[in-house]
Amino acid sequence: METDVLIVGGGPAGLTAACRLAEGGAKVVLVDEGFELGGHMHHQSAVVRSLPDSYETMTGTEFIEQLIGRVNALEIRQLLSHSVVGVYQNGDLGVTDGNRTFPISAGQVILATGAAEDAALFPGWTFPGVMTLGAAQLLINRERVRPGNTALIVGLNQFTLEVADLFSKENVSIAGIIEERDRSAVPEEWIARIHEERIPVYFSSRIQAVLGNGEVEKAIIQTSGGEKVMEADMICISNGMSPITDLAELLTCELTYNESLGGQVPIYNEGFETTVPSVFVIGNAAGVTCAGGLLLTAEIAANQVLKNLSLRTREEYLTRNQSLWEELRKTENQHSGIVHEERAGIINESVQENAYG
Amino acid sequence: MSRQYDVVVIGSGVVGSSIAYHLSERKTKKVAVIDKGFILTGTSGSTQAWVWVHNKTPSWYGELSMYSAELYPTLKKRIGDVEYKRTGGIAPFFDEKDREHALRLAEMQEKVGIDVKVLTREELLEKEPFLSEKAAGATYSDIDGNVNPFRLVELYTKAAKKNGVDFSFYNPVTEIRRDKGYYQIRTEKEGVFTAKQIVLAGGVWTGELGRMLDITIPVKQVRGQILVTEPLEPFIQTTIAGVRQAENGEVLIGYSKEEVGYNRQTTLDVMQETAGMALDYFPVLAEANVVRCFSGVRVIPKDGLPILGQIPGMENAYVAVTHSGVTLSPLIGTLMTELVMDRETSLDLSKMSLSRFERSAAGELIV
Amino acid sequence: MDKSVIVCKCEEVNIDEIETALKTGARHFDDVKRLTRCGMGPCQSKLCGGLVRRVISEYRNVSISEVEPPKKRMPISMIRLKALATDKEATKVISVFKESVSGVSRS
Amino acid sequence: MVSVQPQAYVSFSFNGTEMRALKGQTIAAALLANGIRKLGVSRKLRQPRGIFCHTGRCCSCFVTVDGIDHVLSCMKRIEEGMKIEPGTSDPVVWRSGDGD
Repeated sequence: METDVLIVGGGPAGLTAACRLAEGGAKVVLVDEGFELGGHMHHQSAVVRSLPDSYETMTGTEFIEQLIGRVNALEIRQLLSHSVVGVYQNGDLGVTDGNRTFPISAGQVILATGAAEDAALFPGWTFPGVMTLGAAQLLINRERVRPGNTALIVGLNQFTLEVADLFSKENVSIAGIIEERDRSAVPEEWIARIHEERIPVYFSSRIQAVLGNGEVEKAIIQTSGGEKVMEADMICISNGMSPITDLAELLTCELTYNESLGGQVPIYNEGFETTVPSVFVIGNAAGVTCAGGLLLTAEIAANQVLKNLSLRTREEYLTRNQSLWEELRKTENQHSGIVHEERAGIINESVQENAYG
Repeated sequence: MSRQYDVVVIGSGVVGSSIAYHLSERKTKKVAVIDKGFILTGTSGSTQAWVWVHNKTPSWYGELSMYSAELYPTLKKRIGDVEYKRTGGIAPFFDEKDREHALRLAEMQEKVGIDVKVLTREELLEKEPFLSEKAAGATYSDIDGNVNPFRLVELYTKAAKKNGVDFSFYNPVTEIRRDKGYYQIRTEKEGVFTAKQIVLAGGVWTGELGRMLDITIPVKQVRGQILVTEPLEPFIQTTIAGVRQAENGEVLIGYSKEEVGYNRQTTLDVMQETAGMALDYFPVLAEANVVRCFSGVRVIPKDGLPILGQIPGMENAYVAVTHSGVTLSPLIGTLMTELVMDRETSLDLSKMSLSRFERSAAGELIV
Repeated sequence: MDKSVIVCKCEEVNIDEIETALKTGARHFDDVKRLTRCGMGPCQSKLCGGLVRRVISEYRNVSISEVEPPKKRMPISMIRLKALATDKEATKVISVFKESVSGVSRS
Repeated sequence: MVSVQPQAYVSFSFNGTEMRALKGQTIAAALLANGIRKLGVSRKLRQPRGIFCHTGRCCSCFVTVDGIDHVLSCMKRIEEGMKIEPGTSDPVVWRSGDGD
């Protein structure tokens, strides 16, 4: 199979890039290993807080449905339930549908592989009933199954607040939130919101043991005030996310470690092109960010890909690049944990020359 | 400040660590091993790990491999369980016309004492019921088997450490000089090591070590890619050339050769070919999941045969570099220890001398 | 933390086993992997990569960025042999038998 | 059960017991909806395993589907008539393996 652009990952970033590129006249193939498009955001029943100003207020699900509508209206080849297996010697990507493996030859490749939720270590974390908070959210919103009756959540952050709302709506009670950090390290605003919901939060605490007959029934937690036994049939881990970089690594893109971007992350230039020419990385795969950040990184990369394909002039490209970065800076400073300088920090100068020279 | 040793072995792969272990068993010399990485970061950590004898040619090479394989059963008592299994080894052929070649091989190996049987299809399928019926026959020998290379190198190293050998990891050698009868080995991280005797056992990087001493050690790098399946119920009984089942049920598949220098990337091209080969051999593997693919860069001396012995014209400097390091490691450790300690060996090493390449360049015929 | 806590879920390697490997001089994820099998199972370190690196960094008292992450390998996710196999003629994969035969005719 | 609009149901079996699930659900979710959380056992210690990430990455939710082992139950939709068995099919051989 041959195409101008191959996009790996059909989440918000991949879909946004696909739309822009197809609208700009590029031939696009979009691969996703799931059986539907949309990525994690598809199951976000909460309002998306960080959309750029041009968007109206809507939930993640609504947003994604709209985006999928746009993709479906365009001539974009969608390969769902297809996974990228690896890379051929000539640089083509190998894709499988589970029955056969075939190459896709693309002039430009965009990695929109997203981020994965981090696990957390505690005795018993491997037992049934312990899952990521994202899995619990997905089970409720997409699969229409209640993952448990009473949850303990490990980790207090923005995502915890979002899913706590969902749990209360769906009658999943929350026995408590266990946070390793000291109270002073957690924003007051989050604590206030959790108090409103009357959910107990245990700071400076950790899970000491998970009890049950081969699945979660109780947990012993170690709090500053001593041990406490809690009844819960589900323990949800909300421990942050890390960019998914498997394919970037196989493509020999150089990576660096950056705590605020979520860990290992490919090095890229101001068009989100990696150290491997014509391979781009966008969305959470380029550093875990807010929803607005996902879309804007995609817009920036699409802008450069269109220029690379001679579908956009250098002048158009430059003007647009500048305004998009301005918007990204604004959005991320306001909504994501990313100090914007961190992105600039991983932008590789040699890559810049490569791209602009 | 310089560190003083009687012997410094450069390289902690299966060959270097075996030499260090065997030297340390004498408990008379102070030995150090220096490695640019850690144990198993190189070829020894990325091998199919057959202990393979029966179709090694020329015959003297097969014979050497046989002697080494004979040392494996006692290794367990000396260094611990390296998970050596003498399973018998099978090299199948798919064309009946190849039987004639197989018979010639068997005849040739018999002369040096290697018992090779040529199996009919029925005999083959009796030994390996899941093998494809397309196989026409195979060569087979009881002597072949396999080992766990991770345990092997780990346990050589552990035993050597116990006997007082010092290991310096993540410490590339940058320069080797000879000064007043001693070797000065400059390293990147830990300064200079001084030794009376040195052994170059850098595997695939031995050529580079040779250059530090102004000698040519003609080795090439040949990449092999291997697929590994998820653990499966044991269904392969023997060690089959190209496909073997490890102790934990994983099946290791592959026999590819590419000369791409030190590049250890794997490629989907070769993975697909290898998967095809696996199904040709064992159609029952169709639904087995492939979990990973790894590649190793084999070191292959220019003529394919081991380079073992003293470096010509360079007193107290030795080289041990060979393909099939796993098979040959117990024997190489033994012979090199004899050479370094006693200056004579129980087997004649002259065929394996580095000097053969000079002679060959000068037009002398070597066999 | 309790040293018996499993870090690699697939191969069930615990903190103690990882630290034992580190005692021998292992520094990076792949060093530990070759000695303990952590990260060698079906998920290929997708889940435990970060966890193991953290255990290593704490033991060695260095920042996580100094602990090399596991080398990523193909296939990115598990694949059935039949789906991976190709009809393409094998060019790089050779038969050991054929190789030994060429040795016979050489000598 | 979470409130849903009426949808089509599919029938399947788990360990020989007939069960019903919403059409479109993953195998993992279909089992969870029927109260099944232990999807299989781990390879070495034979400890129970269940849904962890539900994104196809963690490999803790293996089941056997119509005789095929090691299917990621979070990445495949339940279908009418599927015969699901728990993921307990790993061989009981356990030693450290080989190869990088």
